[in-house]
Amino acid sequence: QAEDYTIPIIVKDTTSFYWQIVLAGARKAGADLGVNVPELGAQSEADINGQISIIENAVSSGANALVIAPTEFKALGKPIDEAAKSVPIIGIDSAADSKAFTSFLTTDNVQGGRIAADGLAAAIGAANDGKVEGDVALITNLPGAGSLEQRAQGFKEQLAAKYPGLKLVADKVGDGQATTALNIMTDLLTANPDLKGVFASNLIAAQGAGQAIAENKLGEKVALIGFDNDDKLVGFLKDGVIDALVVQDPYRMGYDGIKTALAAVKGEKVEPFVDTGANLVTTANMNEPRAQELLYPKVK
Amino acid sequence: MVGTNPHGQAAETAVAAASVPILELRGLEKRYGATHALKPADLTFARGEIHAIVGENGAGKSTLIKLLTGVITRTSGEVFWEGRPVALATPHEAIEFGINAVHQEVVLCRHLTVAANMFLGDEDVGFGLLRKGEMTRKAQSILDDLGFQLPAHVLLGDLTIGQQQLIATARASIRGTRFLIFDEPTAYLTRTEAAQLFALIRRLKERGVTIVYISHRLEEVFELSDRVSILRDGTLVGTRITAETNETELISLMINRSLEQIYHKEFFEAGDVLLETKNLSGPGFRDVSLSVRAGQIVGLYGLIGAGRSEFVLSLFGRHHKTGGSIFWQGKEVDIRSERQAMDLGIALAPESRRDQGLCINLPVGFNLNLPIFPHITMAGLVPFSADRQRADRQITDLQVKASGRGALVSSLSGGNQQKIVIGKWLNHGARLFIFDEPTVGVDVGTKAEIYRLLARLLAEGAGIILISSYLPEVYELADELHVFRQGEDVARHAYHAASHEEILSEAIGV
Amino acid sequence: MSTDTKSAAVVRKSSANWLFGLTLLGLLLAMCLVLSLTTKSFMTETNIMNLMRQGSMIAILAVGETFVIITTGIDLSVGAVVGFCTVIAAWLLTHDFSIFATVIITLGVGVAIGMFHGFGIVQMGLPPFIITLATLTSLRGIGLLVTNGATINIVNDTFTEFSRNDFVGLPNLFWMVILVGVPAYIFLHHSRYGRYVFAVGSNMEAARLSGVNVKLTVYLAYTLSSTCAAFVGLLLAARIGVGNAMQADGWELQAIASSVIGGTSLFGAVGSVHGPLIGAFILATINNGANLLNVNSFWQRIITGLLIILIVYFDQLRRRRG
Amino acid sequence: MSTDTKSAAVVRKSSANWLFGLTLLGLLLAMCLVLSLTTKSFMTETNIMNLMRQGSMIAILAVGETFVIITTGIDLSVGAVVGFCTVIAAWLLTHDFSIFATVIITLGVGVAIGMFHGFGIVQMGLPPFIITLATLTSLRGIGLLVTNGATINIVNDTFTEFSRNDFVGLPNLFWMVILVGVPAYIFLHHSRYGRYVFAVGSNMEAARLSGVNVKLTVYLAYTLSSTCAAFVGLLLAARIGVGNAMQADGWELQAIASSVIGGTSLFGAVGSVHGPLIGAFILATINNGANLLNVNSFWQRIITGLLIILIVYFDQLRRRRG
Ligand SMILES: Nc1ncnc2c1ncn2[C@@H]1O[C@H](COP(=O)(O)OP(=O)(O)OP(=O)(O)O)[C@@H](O)[C@H]1O
Ligand SMILES: Nc1ncnc2c1ncn2[C@@H]1O[C@H](COP(=O)(O)OP(=O)(O)OP(=O)(O)O)[C@@H](O)[C@H]1O
Ligand SMILES: [Mg+2]
Ligand SMILES: [Mg+2]
Repeated sequence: QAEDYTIPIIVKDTTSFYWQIVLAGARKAGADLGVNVPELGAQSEADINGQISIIENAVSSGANALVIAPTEFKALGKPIDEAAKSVPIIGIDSAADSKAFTSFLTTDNVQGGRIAADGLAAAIGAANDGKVEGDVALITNLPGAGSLEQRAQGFKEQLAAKYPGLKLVADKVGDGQATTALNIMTDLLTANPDLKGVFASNLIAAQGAGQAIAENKLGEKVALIGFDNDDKLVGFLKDGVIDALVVQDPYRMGYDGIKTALAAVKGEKVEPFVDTGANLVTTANMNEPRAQELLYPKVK
Repeated sequence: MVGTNPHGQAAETAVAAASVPILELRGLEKRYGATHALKPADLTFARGEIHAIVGENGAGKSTLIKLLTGVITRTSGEVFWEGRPVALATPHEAIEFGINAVHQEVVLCRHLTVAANMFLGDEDVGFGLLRKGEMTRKAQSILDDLGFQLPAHVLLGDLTIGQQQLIATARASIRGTRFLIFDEPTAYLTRTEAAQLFALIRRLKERGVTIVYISHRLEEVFELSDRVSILRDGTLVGTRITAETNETELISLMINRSLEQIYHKEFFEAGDVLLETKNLSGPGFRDVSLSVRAGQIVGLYGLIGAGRSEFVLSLFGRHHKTGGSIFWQGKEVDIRSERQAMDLGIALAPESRRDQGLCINLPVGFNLNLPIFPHITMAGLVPFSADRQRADRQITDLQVKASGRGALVSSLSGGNQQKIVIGKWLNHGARLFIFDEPTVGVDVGTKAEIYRLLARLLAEGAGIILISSYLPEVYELADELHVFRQGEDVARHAYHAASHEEILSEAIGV
Repeated sequence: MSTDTKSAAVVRKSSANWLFGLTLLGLLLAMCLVLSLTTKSFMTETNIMNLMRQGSMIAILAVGETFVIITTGIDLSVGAVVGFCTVIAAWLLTHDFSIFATVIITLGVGVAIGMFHGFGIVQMGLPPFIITLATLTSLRGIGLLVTNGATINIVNDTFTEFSRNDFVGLPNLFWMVILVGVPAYIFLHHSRYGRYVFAVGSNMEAARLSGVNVKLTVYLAYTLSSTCAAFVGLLLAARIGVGNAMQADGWELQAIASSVIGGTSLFGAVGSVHGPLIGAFILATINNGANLLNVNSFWQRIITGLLIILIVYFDQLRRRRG
Repeated sequence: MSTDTKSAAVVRKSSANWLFGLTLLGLLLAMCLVLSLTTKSFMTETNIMNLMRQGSMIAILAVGETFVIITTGIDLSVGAVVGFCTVIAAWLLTHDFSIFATVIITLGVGVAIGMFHGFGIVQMGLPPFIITLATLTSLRGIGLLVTNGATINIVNDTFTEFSRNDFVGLPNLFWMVILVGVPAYIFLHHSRYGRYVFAVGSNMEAARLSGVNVKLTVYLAYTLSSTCAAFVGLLLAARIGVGNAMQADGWELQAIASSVIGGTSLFGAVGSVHGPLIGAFILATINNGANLLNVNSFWQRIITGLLIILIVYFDQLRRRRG
């Protein structure tokens, strides 16, 4: 009987909307499949030690399998190896330095960064009669968080490789606050009157940056690419403040994570690697059904 | 009301207002945990009298005052204000009746101006705003009226402790319009300041204010009071009409034995010179040359602020000298730290026990042993037994009234705290002892003990520098008396070589 | 002491105070001067307006915090209260409360939190550090619970535009600083309870013996602090257009730093309203300038730390000398 | 007073102290009992080992912090020092320093930071709150600069395995608590300088006039605190296998809370070594238990805040009564 199974899902940070969508997917899977799904997570994406402790607790509390979004590639490797000695481990969202995963359902954040660069280039081109050149900037919400580093890396690599006309004039790192991102954005606009585009690499940073652009009514002039989505950002997307969002499929990660874990517990054969993909949702394509599904996940 | 009153008869007969005592205590009692600070006491205060209260340290005087001003709540008993029972649960309530006190330790706000302190809790307000200028003017005129030459607009913290005490007095006198209590007000006052205070007290009495006056200086009691009550060990042992009693009777009531002689003085052969200063200057004093020999007491007299404390703090390495030289047993030394002074063999019991002398939220034993931890440390650790033995011995020797060496210093009465300040240096094995105002707030019995202690130190070959603003003390004890005025050593006298008047005029500089 | 020397001392004292205010203001102006020489964009109207917006929320928090610090207390919860109040405001607005009702209820929540702190300190005898630390933790939890870890989008445009708009040439947010600062100044420096705040910080026992209602004063200081924080929560909700319990993380430390830079003493009984305001704008200018000069974000942290040390050090020196 | 009643009083006093230690320990044990009754998994060997690992780092920080708090100071930088030292350790190990050299140099960095705090407080006269707040900000900046905002991987397996392994049935991390706790206990309660820490916290001037080297004592307290933090940085680097400057965010507040729960007074001169250790494990047990009981992480925050209030409140009561 599936009811007897406990499969905790461990996310990076319970206090963000993105991870709440993952948890919602997992919750739904738990209800559909009759699995008990404790929802666990650290206090911040940068809290590596917190996540390690949670893994330890989850294993010792007698879980049948773990679904985990490792907060840092290298650091979580050993603890996952350790945990895998007791239970099957399903990785979601990000990778970790471990070969012990039974299955992997991840978005490649580096790839997400590349997609953002493409989206930014397209938006700048569209606004400047096809000329893809000018000053661009990157706003990272918080230093020291693995997935944000990877997005920045992909973004910068893609700019260098494909868009020589786009010059990265500022690479700013905030302190996790929307207000800081907002202040950084207003100052960037002041210091670089010719700024053509900005990539704000997560939800909170995009909220702040979007607000600055809306405040200064620069939606036409400055292209903004966000990462992940919530009502606020979708509103910005509709209003043309944000040109595109890089959207992952967190709901599916949560849902399929639990589903795969249950299959692994039952000894069924599971796919070792699934790319859940990152998609660029723009003002133009946002009304397509797939985009709608991604933009309005069934959280509650 | 009358029905609930066990002494109802007294209340009923006391209809004629004038004959009703302004304040009456019936069975008033206070316990602090196991300490019975005040045993049930019955006492009446008549309108317009000056009522002195005397007693040993820890007898319960301050406790009584705190009960009357609503600072602490009583354990049992009743208080009648003009014949009616009152709760006196908060300071505010006491102030409403016109009861106020100048407490033993100065309790004012250093960060506020003199005027703000005087009107604290009773500010002048117009349209919801403070009338600062108005209050400063009023405060100034009150101070001028009282004859205190003090500015009303400066920050209180900029005044000396004696001046602060006067401000506290002025403040109390505008609130304690009916009943005013002074708890050892002269402890920090110069003679002129004390004279100002006495003039004020007499004026208030003429205005019909009832005054309670607490002091360890019996001559003040005889100079001022109409009646005097004696407390011993928390028990009220009696009330006397001042004119009908004498010092001997009061002392025997206070300490339950007679004391032939307070100023215990023994003469010793002057030994070698321990310490000598030549033209020593430093912050607060200039050009001081004096020497201390073994077996001798060198007294330093002067008004408060004359620079004596600053001088000895420089000897002890707290401040650095700016000129001149210090010789220790003949060798020139440059004392740069307290530890260095201690290692030479100097001990200093500083003047302010609260600010300089004690760690009051730590135990008695800890305080007693603090200076000697380096002596009793073995392999970096302090052995428990040595710690305990030394503390217990000191407590017994000095008869410190405390529940044990683990009791916090803050739970001791003022005088017992002073014993700790002195006691912590006795184990240290110093050769030169500097006592700065050692008997402030100390009762007569203990004073006599302290003077005996000085003699014992001299007998063991030590030398002593004794600072006092209380002339009889240095006059009777010092083998050599130096008079300080405004940072300078203006005169030097051998034992009893000059009269009180001469010394005073040298100190004041007229 | 003659009356002449007495009044001379007064003049010296008050002019020294005035000078101190000036010197901090001087520092702020000097920073502005340097920035307008080194960057083209600093002295533009938009940037000055931005700067005013950026400094204003911490400035209001710093004023509230100052009341508490003057009583020798500390309020670590202000950042959490801000975050929590963005959630409350967003929740109310999305549940069709009017803006007026939202403002009143949110401020009421601030008052309640402050009263709770007062209760903890006065009635339960807890150290301010602990009770406000506990509230910090709990409030973030409650806020997260309300939003289920997400953000609440505020769709009321009248509300969200407030933080963006100007009035008579100054940003609305800056007007809010004035709206809070002027009554706060009058309260602290010219009212009876303002004076009691100092008295309690200087010597609680003396204040009590003088008949000052010490408990009420403590309640008042914490309530003012929390209410300022709730007010900032409203402003922040309007500015970022969302309610999110994790916002304003660490703002308590920025508020305390502003207050101390502005001359408030953590030992109590010393402080003003204008000092913390200037302190907050000094911090905002450091960040704004660093952004305009495109200083690496990591260097910004290092420089901020060093400048805090320097400013407070020189302030100490000046005060010791003065 | 006779000698008998005196020694009785002494016994009573010290047994009361002992009882206080016991009562906290009692609370911890009671929590464990409840958890072992309500969950199957609490009283398992793995879980107890986990619990020991999870509490140990904050426990060590709390001990260091306690020295500082007893001198009436505060050290807000410990979390940042931990994060910074993970970076230092990782950098050294990836630049082929031996483990021994890495440990020594990292601890040396801790000593240097503590000395800097001492310098700021003693020589520059800055409030501890401010200087350690400034270091907090700057150290995070420097750490980020070193790593360029990223993480440094530690490839040395001997090093990273240390935090995971056990010794004689107890986790190595817990042994480290003992390694720090025992000397700290002896130092604070039985050595001369330990007593000076109390004396300075009670009355700096009185301590000075009693021959205590106050400056040295202050330097010592802050140096011990930073060194404990650097040591925790090493342990954390080993545990997470990377160096990352943003780690241990907010741990200073947890350390202070542990210390206060363990009976340390923020007004100085009151504190112990065993109290904060128990305090840290109480906090760890709250989190562990909440995880095992599958309490929502938002509720966890709320409960933690409330429990802190309750524990400190009852401690106050007990002390006032005792
Ligand atoms: N807060 C307290 N806690 C416990 N005991 C106290 C406290 N305050 C005073 N006591 C005790 O009450 C007794 C009376 O103290 P009180 O201060 O009234 O003495 P006093 O007569 O004013 O002495 P002194 O002349 O030294 O000022 C003393 O034994 C003292 O130790
Ligand atoms: N709190 C203070 N603020 C400013 N000046 C002070 C203060 N205390 C003392 N002084 C100044 O220092 C000098 C010496 O004072 P000091 O206290 O040494 O005098 P003293 O002779 O020791 O008096 P006593 O010991 O009787 O108080 C005086 O000029 C005095 O005005
Ligand atoms: Mg007394
Ligand atoms: Mg003196």
